[in-house]
Amino acid sequence: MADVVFLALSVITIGSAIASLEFRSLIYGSIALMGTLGGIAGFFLLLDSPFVAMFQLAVYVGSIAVLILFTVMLVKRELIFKKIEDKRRKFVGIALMLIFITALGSVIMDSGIKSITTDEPAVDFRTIGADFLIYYWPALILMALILSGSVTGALVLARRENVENDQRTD
Amino acid sequence: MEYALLQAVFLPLLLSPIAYIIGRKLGTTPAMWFTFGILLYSTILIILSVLSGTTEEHYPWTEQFGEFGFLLDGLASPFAIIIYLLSTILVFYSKPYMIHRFHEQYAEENHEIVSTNGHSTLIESSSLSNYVNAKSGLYFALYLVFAMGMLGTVLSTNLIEFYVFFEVMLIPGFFLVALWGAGPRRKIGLMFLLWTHAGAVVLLLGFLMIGLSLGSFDFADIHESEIPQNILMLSAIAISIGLGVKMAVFMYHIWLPWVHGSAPTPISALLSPAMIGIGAYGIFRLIVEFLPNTFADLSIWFHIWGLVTMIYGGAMALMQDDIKRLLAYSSISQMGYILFGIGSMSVLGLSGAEMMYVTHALGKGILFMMAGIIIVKVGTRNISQLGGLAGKMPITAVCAVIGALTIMGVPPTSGFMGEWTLFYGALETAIKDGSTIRAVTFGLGLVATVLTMSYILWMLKRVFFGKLPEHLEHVKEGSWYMTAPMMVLAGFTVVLGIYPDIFFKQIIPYMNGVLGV
Amino acid sequence: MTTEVLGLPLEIGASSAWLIWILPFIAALIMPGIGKISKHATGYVAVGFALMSAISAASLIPMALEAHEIHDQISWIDSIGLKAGVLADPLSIIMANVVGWISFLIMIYSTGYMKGDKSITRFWFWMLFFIGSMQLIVLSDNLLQVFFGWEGVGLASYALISFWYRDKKKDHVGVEGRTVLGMLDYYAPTHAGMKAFIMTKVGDVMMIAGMLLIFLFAGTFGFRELMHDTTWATTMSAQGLLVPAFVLLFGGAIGKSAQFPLNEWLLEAMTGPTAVSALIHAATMVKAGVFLVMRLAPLVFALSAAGILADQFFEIILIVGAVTALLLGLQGMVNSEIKKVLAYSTGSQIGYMMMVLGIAGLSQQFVNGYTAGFFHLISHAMFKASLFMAAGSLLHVVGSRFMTDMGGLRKNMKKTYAFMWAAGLGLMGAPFITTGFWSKDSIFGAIYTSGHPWALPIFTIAVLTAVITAFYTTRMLGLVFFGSKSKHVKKMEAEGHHIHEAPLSMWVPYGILAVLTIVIGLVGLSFEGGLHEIFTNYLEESFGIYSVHNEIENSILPGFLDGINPVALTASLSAFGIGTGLGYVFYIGRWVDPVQFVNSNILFSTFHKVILNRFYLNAIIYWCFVVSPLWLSRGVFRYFEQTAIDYGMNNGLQKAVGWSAKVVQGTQTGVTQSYLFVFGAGLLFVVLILLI
Amino acid sequence: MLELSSTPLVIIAILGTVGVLLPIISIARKEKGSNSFYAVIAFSALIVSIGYVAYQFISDNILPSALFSKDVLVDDAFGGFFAIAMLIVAIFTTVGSFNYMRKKNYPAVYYSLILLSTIGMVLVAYSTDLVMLFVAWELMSIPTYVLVGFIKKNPSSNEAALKYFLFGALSSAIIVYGISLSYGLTGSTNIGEVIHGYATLDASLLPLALLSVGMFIAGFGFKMGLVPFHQWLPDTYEGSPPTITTLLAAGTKKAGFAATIRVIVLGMVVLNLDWTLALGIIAVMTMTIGNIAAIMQKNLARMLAYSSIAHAGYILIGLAISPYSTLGLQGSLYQIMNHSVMKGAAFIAVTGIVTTLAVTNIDKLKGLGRRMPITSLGLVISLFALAGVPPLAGFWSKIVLFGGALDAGSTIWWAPWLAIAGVLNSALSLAYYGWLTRKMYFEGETEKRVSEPKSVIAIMIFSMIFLVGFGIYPDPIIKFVEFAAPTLSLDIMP
Amino acid sequence: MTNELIDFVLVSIALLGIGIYGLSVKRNAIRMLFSIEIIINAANLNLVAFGRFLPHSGGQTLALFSIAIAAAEVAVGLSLIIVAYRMYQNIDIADFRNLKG
Repeated sequence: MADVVFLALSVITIGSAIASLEFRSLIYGSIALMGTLGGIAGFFLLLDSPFVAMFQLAVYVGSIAVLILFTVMLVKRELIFKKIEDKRRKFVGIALMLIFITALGSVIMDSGIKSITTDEPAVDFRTIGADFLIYYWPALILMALILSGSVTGALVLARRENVENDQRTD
Repeated sequence: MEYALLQAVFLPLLLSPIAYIIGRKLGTTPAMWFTFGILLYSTILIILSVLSGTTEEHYPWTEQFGEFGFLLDGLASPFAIIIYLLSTILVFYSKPYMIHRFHEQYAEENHEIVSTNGHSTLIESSSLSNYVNAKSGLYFALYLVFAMGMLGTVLSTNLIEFYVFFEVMLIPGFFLVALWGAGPRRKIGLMFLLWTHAGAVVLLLGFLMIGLSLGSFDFADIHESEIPQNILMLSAIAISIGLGVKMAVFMYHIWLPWVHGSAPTPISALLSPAMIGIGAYGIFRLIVEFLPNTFADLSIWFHIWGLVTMIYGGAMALMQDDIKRLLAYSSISQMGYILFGIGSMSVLGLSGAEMMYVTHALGKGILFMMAGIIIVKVGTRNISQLGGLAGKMPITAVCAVIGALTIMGVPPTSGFMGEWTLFYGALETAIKDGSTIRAVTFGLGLVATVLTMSYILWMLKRVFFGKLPEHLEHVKEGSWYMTAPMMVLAGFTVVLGIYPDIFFKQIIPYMNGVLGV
Repeated sequence: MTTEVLGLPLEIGASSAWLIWILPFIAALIMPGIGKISKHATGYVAVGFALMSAISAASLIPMALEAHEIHDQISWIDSIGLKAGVLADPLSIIMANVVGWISFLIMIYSTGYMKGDKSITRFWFWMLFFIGSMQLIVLSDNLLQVFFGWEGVGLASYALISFWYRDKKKDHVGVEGRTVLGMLDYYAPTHAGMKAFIMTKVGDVMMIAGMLLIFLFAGTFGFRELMHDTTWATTMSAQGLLVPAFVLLFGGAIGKSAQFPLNEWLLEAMTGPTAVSALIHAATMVKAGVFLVMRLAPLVFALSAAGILADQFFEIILIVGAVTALLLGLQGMVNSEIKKVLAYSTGSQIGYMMMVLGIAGLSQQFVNGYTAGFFHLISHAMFKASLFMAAGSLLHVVGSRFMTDMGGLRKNMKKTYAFMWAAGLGLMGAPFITTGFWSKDSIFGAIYTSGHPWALPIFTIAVLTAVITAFYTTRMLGLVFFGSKSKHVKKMEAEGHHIHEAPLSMWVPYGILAVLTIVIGLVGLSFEGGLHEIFTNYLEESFGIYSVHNEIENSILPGFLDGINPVALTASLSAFGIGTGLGYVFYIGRWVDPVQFVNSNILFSTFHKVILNRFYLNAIIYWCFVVSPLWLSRGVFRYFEQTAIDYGMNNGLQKAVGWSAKVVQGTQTGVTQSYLFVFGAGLLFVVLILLI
Repeated sequence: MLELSSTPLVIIAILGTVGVLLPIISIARKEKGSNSFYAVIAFSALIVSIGYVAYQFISDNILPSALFSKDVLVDDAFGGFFAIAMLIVAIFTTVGSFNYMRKKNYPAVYYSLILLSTIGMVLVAYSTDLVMLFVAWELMSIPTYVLVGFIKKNPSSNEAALKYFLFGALSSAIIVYGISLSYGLTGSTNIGEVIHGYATLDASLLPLALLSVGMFIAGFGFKMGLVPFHQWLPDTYEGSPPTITTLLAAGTKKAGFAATIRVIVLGMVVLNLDWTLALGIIAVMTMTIGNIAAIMQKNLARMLAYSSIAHAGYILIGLAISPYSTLGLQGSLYQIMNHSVMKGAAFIAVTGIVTTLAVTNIDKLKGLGRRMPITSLGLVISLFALAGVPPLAGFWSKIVLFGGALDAGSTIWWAPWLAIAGVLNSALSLAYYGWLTRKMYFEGETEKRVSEPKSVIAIMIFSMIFLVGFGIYPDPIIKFVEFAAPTLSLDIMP
Repeated sequence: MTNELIDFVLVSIALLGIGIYGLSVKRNAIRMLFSIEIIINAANLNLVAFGRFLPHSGGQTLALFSIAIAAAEVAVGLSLIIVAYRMYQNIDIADFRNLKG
């Protein structure tokens, strides 16, 4: 039963991942990416991790993908629709991808995790909160620093300098 | 005397900035006297220490790599004395030669200005003298560091310390060649740096193998029996190759003709006799003394390698037209003699090899100074453009002949004393071992002396004898600054040739001890 | 009789023995200083010191007559246990006198000959240095010290051969433009000096090898110590090294005495001033080899007597001497340069000495050959020095080294003419009145009576050489003094140069020697007897070699000719007669034109060509030991050193590194995609090497 | 439990506060161009931090190294060692920016980002938990993406930043992947527990464990510039502002090593030891390719970038042999410390050159020895130290490294080859250092002196004293390294 | 749980492969950003899957951190792209190749 869900999710996720890269239009690509991210969120739900799934939806689908979408819209039209590709590079890339997947896949298939299943109940998401506060609290502080740093950094970078200068001279 | 060796090694290093400042502010002559004073003081310290017997000093250094020590024993003292003696004497020689070189370079650089700006600039005498002062300050500072590096290597009592000094002498050498060499000096300086550094790192590998397997890098802790057999041979080979590059023995000699040909002559006169022989010192100390059993296995190869180097260097010297390159190849050949003597593995052979270092230092020092005088006074270094100079520069010619005799090993110069003991050692081992190879190498070695004689005499003939080319009509004798050092060395080689016990009484007891006779 | 000199206990006699060789060195050392003060004074100082040295030598003569010996040692290289010392035994005392007095005379001659030369100080320096070194060879008590003198004379010889280092045309030897087998037969002084030095060095190298071998077993270089305890010889002989060691030592003598096959340097040595040729290349230095053999031969003979056979040593000496005597004598017959003729003759005569020393060791009667050799050495030193100096006067006067440029000079230079005849007769061995006759005769006698199986062939060679000697001496005298004046002389006279006698300081020395040749020749037999007695005693006392008195009883000749072998006498007389007669026919009487005579027959002309080209020996030596090695080194230099090593290891390495740098840089395309691709592939690679 | 006075937390507190406050202050002050004001603040924050670390060391509050912790952080000597190295680099960068950032926009943000990144670097070394390590890693990385692209007008700065960013993002994803695998296999993110888990790992899961090691090597290797994960590095180092290059080359790269030592070496020893050979191969490739590529470079920064790739190779030798010889890790740490100073000084010299002459092309640096004597002297000394020429500090770390490799030769056959490769490479490296020296000192004799930035001079003098002083008397630093280097053995257990 | 761990891991590997493919082939900066997001998500999926099967809370925690950090990264990355776009009017990364060699 769940297998059907799983398969569907897999198809959606992987398919839209490929689509996001291969659609000619960047906008459709971004929407396909949302599909992938959503698919992952679905997997999270499937894995009894609703908290992460919600977070995924909120942060990824809600903000990151939207951010990307806006950026896409900022750039020129032809850049959005033009797709220049090097054929040779593409084939080599595909070959690399296939080798990669086959190699790692066979490693994993050969290893002992093939038979791992679990019947235990899922982790209560409240333990996550406890973890955060008791064990990971320095990481949280750092997380805050990361966010503040990236926000200021991104702001500084994205700011239009000449415009600002114009304002200053006014 | 306490701290005598420490002073002798580090005073030149510590005072080298002062030499620079003196040169810059007061000019060449005060800098020269200052340098001379330091080196003279250090030389006297060394000689006093030698006279008072084996001297040893130890200072704490690192825990992991052992202590920082100095040891002046029967092996080190001839090397130490010769190194500082040459350095001291060559200070005088440096002055006129380097001033000549600075003037040349100043002219070159000003020529560059002319060519780039398109209009001529007058050479102002004040700017020229400033230029010369600044340069000579730098020169003497580097010179002091160079001398100190050589001495430190010879006195060190720790593998790492040895290596450090081994490299320390390289750096000022590089600068001296690259700054004031002749020809493509920058390229040659780099070549010098790279080749000798490459050799040095191989040496370092050998050191590390020994030191790590023993757990100590101090000379005092090196006992052959405690080193695993497989490491022993490998490290001995690595050390031999590393030192072989320094000695410029056959196949590792590529850098030497270039560097000695190009370096400013006082530096050539230090490089060639004093510095490359330190490779021989290393073999004595590290292989002969510390790894005697390995040495016994390797000695025949040293012997053959030395022989090949002797003959090869001599044959190549025959083909040279550049007088300094000729002398450089001759140095290669002479290093072959030393290696040959080391390979003989007998007391007198080893003593003779060390004596060869002393005598080569004196003889080659004189010959390089001769070349320098010719460069300064004649302005060319091509033998084909020289000739008949004996009448124009008699003192130079006489000293050059004495130097040549020293190299050829003709009595009453010290060369003979080195050579016969060396060949005696070769013969002794050949007969005692009943070894045909050694007998043959002994014979060929003697043939090589004839070769040595041929190229040296031919060089003398082409430089000092024969018809005087017209453009040399107005050549003058070199100044006293240049000839006096030559005469000192010439006197030394004759005294040593007649009474070699001065060094033999240091060397032979040591070698007896090493070979356990 | 000991006294303190510089704190060293010294016998009185010993001090003069030391002084003999030290004085010339002192003079040499002060010579540059004196030269700075006054060039003129140098000559007097040099001659004075030479005289003092000679007098010191003379003061030892009584000791020699008493067969006394002085052996005095001081410490030298303590760490090896070597001592320096003098050994004044009869052999060395007589030799020192010969050297001392002849060199004194030649020094006097030089004051005239070298007058006005700019580098006179240098000349005196090297002459004195030479005398000192020579006396050092003579008086040293050990081989190492001998080697010092040995190389010292070599050095002086080198310096004096190339004395006129400016290589002016007139100082060359040989005929300009003439080639033998493609090698130029025309030598500049500097070239000749080098040739001499290097060629003798070959001998020296052998000598040092021999010395070292002996030192290895005996632990000493001293002559007396070697004799004192002969266990070393037993060991060496057992290992088969005794004869090689001595032969190697003899190698030194071959080089220094210009014996076959190292004879070729002596001819070119004539580029030096004639005084030098007289002193070094006729009277003294080339005799050093003979002297060395004379030092060693008794030792070897004594060893042989003690059962340690070393006959091969003497056989080699014998053969080398015989070959040299004949070979160089033949060449002397055809050369046109007067000094070269004399040089050939010198080599040939030294061959005689070697020959007889060799035969001495092979015969029972060692002392006969020994005395004969030494006697010939003395007499040769006198007449050859005289001849050389006279030749120097001729050169001085005529200004050419070719005899064909002289001719008919007997009227212009009467004294020289007379003295040259006297000395020349000595060389030819004119019967009964010259030393040369007696010494050569004793050589013949010694060879003939040796009883060795090779005695007869060697005797034949000796006689043949005597014929040749007489012939070329007559030829020389005839060409120089007889016949009509040459074009060159005529031209000189036409230009107003008066051909006149040499100055006093020059003719007196060679006059003295020429007269001595005759005077001693007149009492030759008793002189020889005296020498014989001295050496008999000497050999008995020092080496325990007792002579066998059996020869005189067998003599069929009356009293005053005691000790003369009739066969030898006959041979000697006829050799003189034939040689001189032939010479007279061709060159004095000029009844037959020698050129026509040679060209008349293909055999003669071929033979003439061969000996004129020095049996091609010189050319072959040059091809083998100069041209080929140079060619080889050039090849190695060009195709190995410059190409493989220099270019290969410097530029080649540089290029290789540069090329690989280009390759590596080529991968750095700047395209992020490929970087990322490499990253991915790298990840895969790392994982795979981890897993495998 | 982690005490509040433990070093990492104090550093977070000091630098974090200052780092966050700086932009706020700048908004509050509403003025531009007062670069030195922010620089001084940042500088003093860094000095206080380094002082605190030193104080902790002196007062023996720091645990000996190689301890695992139940917490995410541990206040051990290993971390302290790296903290000192990183803080020195940060100080270099800050001081070097005094002149460089003059008349450039947003100095407050610039220094704030430097401080944040510094926290990240330091915390990477202190982490004992993979999550913590990852977060610190990101804190170190993200500000540097911005800093590399900080010169917005400069196309190369932007290009460098983009390349760096793409690589950085990819590698952090790879790291997360690696963490996920090791977490999945052991059920914990705490390094100690991971090791414990690995030690008792079922044999069938071993490939996955090695897969995670591979992912870590790739992820951290990106930062360290290991071949084949190095390609971004020369481009970024060349394009970014030279001060930031200092931070990257001398700082973040070392943080990569800290992470590697913590995670791969410390953590994975219990696994099959095959990974050491992989590291060895990578080490040889890295130093060879780095050196060879450096030889023909025309641009100083780029040459130094390649040289720093090569140095990553040398350091990796120590990691590769760490299980076999105690000298291995000591050598690596020693080299890390020296390299921080040497490379830091070299890039600050580049900063000085760029600030005054605005060129980095080597051909245009002829006669630099005359134009900027102190800068070039400092540069040359650090170059020779990089080449491992005695008696400079770089020599000692190299001999410890190569000695360690030889020492390990008794247990593992390929270790001596690492030493040989290293030795040959350092000889090769002297070729381009020497060539640069030649350009600076032996050509262009006619150049005139220009005034050098004071801040650069200060750093040059400091580094010269450091390199020569510890070259002549290396004992203190060797002792420090011995103290800080964790001892590895096959039976270490949390 | 009906699904096996291996299924999730395989999906994750596939996504990782696709991401690497995208990074090494696509020239558009934004698409490269997509690829990175895909890889991060693959890693997150892996984490959560492992966390579920252990079962343990750490996987989810790290996934949360990872998501947050990805957001920060994307912000920085996008701003860099915008800067590039302003400068070149182009976001084709393959054209940004001034730094090379």
